[in-house]
Amino acid sequence: MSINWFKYSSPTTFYPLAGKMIPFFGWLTALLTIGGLYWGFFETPDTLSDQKEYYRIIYIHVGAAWMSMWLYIMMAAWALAGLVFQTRLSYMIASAIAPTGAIATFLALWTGAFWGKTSWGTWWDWDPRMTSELILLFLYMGYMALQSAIDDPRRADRAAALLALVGLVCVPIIFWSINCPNPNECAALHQTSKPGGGNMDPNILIAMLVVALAFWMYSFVAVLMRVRNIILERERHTTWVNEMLEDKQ
Amino acid sequence: MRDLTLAMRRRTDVLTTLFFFIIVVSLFPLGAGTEKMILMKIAPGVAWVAALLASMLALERLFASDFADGTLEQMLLTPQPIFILVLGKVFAHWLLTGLPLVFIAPLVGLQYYLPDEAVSTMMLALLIGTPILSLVGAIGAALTLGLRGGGILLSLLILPLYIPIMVYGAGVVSASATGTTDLQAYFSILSGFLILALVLSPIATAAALRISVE
Amino acid sequence: MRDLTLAMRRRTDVLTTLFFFIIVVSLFPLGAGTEKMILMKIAPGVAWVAALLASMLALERLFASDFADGTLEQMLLTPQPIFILVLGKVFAHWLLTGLPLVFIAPLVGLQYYLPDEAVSTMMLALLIGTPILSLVGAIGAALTLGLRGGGILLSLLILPLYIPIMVYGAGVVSASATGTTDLQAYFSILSGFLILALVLSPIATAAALRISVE
Amino acid sequence: MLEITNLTCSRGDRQLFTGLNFSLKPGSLLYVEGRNGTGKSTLLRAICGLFLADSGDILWDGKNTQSLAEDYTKEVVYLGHHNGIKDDLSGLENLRISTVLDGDDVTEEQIWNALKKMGLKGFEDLPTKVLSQGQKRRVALARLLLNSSKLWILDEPFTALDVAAVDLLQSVIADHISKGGMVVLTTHQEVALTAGQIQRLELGKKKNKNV
Amino acid sequence: MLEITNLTCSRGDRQLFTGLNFSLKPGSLLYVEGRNGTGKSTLLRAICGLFLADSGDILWDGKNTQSLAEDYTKEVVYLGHHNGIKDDLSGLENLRISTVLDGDDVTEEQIWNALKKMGLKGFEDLPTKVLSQGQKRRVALARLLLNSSKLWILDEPFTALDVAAVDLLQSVIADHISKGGMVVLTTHQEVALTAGQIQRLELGKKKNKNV
Amino acid sequence: MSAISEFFHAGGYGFYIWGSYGAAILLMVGELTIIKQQYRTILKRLSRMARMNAAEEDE
Ligand code: HEM
Ligand SMILES: Nc1ncnc2c1ncn2[C@@H]1O[C@H](COP(=O)(O)OP(=O)(O)OP(=O)(O)O)[C@@H](O)[C@H]1O
Ligand SMILES: Nc1ncnc2c1ncn2[C@@H]1O[C@H](COP(=O)(O)OP(=O)(O)OP(=O)(O)O)[C@@H](O)[C@H]1O
Ligand SMILES: [Mg+2]
Ligand SMILES: [Mg+2]
Repeated sequence: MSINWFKYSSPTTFYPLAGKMIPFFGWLTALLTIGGLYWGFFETPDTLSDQKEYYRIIYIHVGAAWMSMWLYIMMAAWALAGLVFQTRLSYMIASAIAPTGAIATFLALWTGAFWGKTSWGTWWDWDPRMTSELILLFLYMGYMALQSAIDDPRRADRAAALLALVGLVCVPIIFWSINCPNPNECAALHQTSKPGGGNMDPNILIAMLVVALAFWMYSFVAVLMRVRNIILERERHTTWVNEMLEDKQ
Repeated sequence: MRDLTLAMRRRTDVLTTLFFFIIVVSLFPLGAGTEKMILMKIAPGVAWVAALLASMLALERLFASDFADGTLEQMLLTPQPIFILVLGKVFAHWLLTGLPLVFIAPLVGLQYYLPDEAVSTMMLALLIGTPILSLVGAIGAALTLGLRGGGILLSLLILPLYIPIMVYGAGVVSASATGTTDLQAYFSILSGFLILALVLSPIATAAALRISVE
Repeated sequence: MRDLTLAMRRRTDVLTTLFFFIIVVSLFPLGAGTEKMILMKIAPGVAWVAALLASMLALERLFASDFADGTLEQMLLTPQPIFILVLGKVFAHWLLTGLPLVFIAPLVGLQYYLPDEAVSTMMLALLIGTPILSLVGAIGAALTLGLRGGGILLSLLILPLYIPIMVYGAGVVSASATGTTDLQAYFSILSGFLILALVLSPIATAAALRISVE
Repeated sequence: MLEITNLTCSRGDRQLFTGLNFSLKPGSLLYVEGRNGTGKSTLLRAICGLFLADSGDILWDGKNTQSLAEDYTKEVVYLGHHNGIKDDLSGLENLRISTVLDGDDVTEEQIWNALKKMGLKGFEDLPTKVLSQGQKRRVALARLLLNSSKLWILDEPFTALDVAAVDLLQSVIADHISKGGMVVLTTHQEVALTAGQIQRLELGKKKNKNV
Repeated sequence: MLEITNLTCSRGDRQLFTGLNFSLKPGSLLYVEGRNGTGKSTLLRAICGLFLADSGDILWDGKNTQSLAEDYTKEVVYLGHHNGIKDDLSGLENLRISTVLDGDDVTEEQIWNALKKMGLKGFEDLPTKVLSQGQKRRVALARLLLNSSKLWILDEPFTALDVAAVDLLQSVIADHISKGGMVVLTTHQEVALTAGQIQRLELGKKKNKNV
Repeated sequence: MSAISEFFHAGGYGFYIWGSYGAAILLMVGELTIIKQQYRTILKRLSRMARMNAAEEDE
């Protein structure tokens, strides 16, 4: 197990492996999306609690929101791996995750805004959850901006990785602080505003989970594809890249 | 130590920070109108935003000049543990940008019609909160060292991390202005942050410096 | 010209400025509470304070790096009139710090519940006002070149000069938000400032540079 | 022709030199000597107008350089302790900008050639901040190859250069002088200057008490 | 004793050197030669731990310098292209701070003497930004006189110095070596080094294709 | 109203629903296309570099 692991921590072996995995995750994404959306649009009631059809935004909204947070955690984890084990591949994966994470975050904000307009009649409000999502977007942007501001790839990787870790420590604090601006009333605040509550139609729940899974698979596809690009870019002077190119021709 | 020497050498710097606050704080009523009720509501926010900005403005130069003239390299090569030197720098930064704000708080209270207890709460909150700003900011300053557009990049990295401090710092002032008496919880959270920052930030900053100096 | 080269080289800089605005603008509601009525009132002030700060943050570096690496001396020794070079630098500064704010204004409007006409007024006011900030700021940047604590000293020199621009800039937005229709007067005053600054600032800045470089 | 009459410069409390007189004709080189801190750099900066002397005149073809303003700076290249190049830009871009500012009409190819001649082939389009100390200096010196100004003012141009580059620069200077140019130079290194007419000016000699 | 085994460093796309091996015994000097941009400064920075090599080990008395951390930096003085002095502080203050940071117990008088020896008498308490280029370098070099570290790493220490100061510095280096110290040095200037055992290392010789 | 247009009308909320789904599809498909595009340009550049090296060796 451990031997395999380290074998695949080298870009040389990971590159073809990623190439093989991409189609697999691609098909999974397509199947899950079609299945989930079919279920969500045709096997579910037209209303959720007191909401009309617009609740169907839920499928992408929740998926995107979950992915935005999960991807950040993954990004920080790979950054940590890079700093600890000094493996180039880890840094590459971390920096490949960031744009996808930022897109998911943006999507959560965007769909949230559309939903908010229908449900609350406003595009934007300083609701804790929305604010923390916005901050998450800033953290992604900071990571990408720092990385692109440094020319030397080695320094860029390590500096951005450190930032991701600092962010990881701070993210829970940020979220918690915004969700609970008044520490004396935290408990009260926690119970409210769980949108939908527990009385969701099971069909909706199923569709939502399936689409969220599709999002996850999509992230694999996008991240793996980007990692391959980064590997090629960074390793362009190595012999294996050149040999691979010759094979292709 | 070295930074104290430098800091003391230019005692005018502290004065400049003071004026910076006074100006920023006085700007708002000019831009936002002078209704008493509104001013009272935005006072904590304004004071904290001013604290954030003053901290950030000075952060850029925290390591930059040391980096440019080669003293940073020398510091990394002394037998002192780097995090001690970092702590020294951060302390100097706080003396210049955080502490003056604590003293200026009563003036803000006056301009924005805050009640007296709120003013003293604000001073205490600033006293606990501003060192956190300096500590957290040092990480960002070390990371963006020597980069073009570093100042604004720094703000991008640091401001999201400043938010919790501001939320609680402003929160406790609002709470005290509206007469809530139980401010204990706020202060324990702020102190918790301070301890966390005090432990983690020097390590992270030292690591970032090593990366940046290469 | 040279600065455009530099500026364009890092197109991300513009992005960073954009995000800086978004962050600053989003900070206020967190610190000052989120009541719609209050937010609406302070919106013009917040936008203008953000403009001032972005302008100031970047001013420090307007000539500093040229000074440090000796390119400023070289510029003074070219056969070009210095005020042309100064204008080039100021224009680059505005492209990076002023123009993005104009584009971001609608977002501010959204976050602070401003009516549509107020948003377009704000955009126009920023379009006229931000170049003045860059022009006036350049004088201060040239004067404080190479001084320790220059950043904060700079703010001290420049902010008082910024105040009139902010007062009129924020004033016109408030006026338009409250439905006053005669905004002409505001705009002519702002344009007057702009022309004055355009004529005088490059000359003053050039003189200040000569003094500082010695 | 450059003429200095009665030039007096002081910095801080110290008077560096008083009543300095010399003139420099086309095709000659002035070698300013002196120990550290005797005012060589100050003199050079005063000549090109970056430093305002206490008294005395600096004349170019008989006219005061201060009133000539841009007509004089057009004729001068100055290279100081700083390289005067932008860290973030490549050598190519740096030279392109400086030639444009100098008002010289230089083609892209000439710039590439100048960099090649300075031994920077392959480094032309790297940001200069990643170059070594000597390579940065070479970028700064490449300006001399592209410039049509008559008067070169070089403050320790040989620092950080390796032996090959020192030789090269010497030949460039000799070439400029043989074409009727003028050079004012300081250096602490032993350098064999064999060009045209060489004048020497030693600063800080008599006034040991001041130094 | 300093031992370098199999050191490989690369910057950007280029591999500067691979598999470098040497060792330096007490009382000897290593003179690193090479043209501009061959990696001398990079090697020196790698030795003192400011630059992370791609692979290879740097051993001090048989122990890895990275794990020694402060125990190793205590033994090292590094002087790079930058002087590492604060512009705003006087030479006196600069030295006071650096000796405190280095953990050396130095009296005020010793600092004054060191500055005097470096020819800075009368300039001790001026902010270093008003000093001339060579005087600044002298302030930086005064650190060597006050330091008890064994290994000196000097990157072109002779730049900007006048002839007298170059001689002085040479004797200081010779003195350090004769007392059992070690010196790693680069310079492009012709300098007569007569001290102890001198080793030479030339970078960028075989790998011309990379340079 | 046909079943299809009714479906897209979504009880009057079509704009919001399809605005969200549209953004999602746009962003995700766009992301993949951009990555693909980058991949192609990198490959092109690499093969050009390989050719240049080969040419140099021939000389
Ligand atoms: C800009 C950010 C966001 C906006 C505008 C937004 C808006 C909304 C709205 C309007 C609803 C429907 C509430 C209702 O039932 O009336 C909703 C539901 C939901 N949101 Fe968000 N949201 C945002 C961010 C997030 C984040 C960060 C999460 C994190 C997981 C999230 C998770 C959910 C979930 C799980 C539901 C509904 C689940 C249920 O009904 O059981 N949202 N959101
Ligand atoms: N701003 C200043 N204020 C006071 N004294 C100054 C200032 N700038 C320079 N000096 C003094 O002027 C003297 C001459 O400096 P200058 O740089 O001209 O010397 P230099 O001959 O070029 O020396 P070097 O060979 O070291 O380059 C120095 O002794 C320095 O102390
Ligand atoms: N950050 C970087 N990215 C890419 N290349 C770099 C970087 N830093 C340095 N280099 C390259 O490394 C090489 C070695 O630089 P180094 O400063 O070690 O040379 P040096 O031998 O000290 O030269 P000099 O005699 O000019 O001081 C140079 O060719 C330079 O272009
Ligand atoms: Mg000099
Ligand atoms: Mg070097």
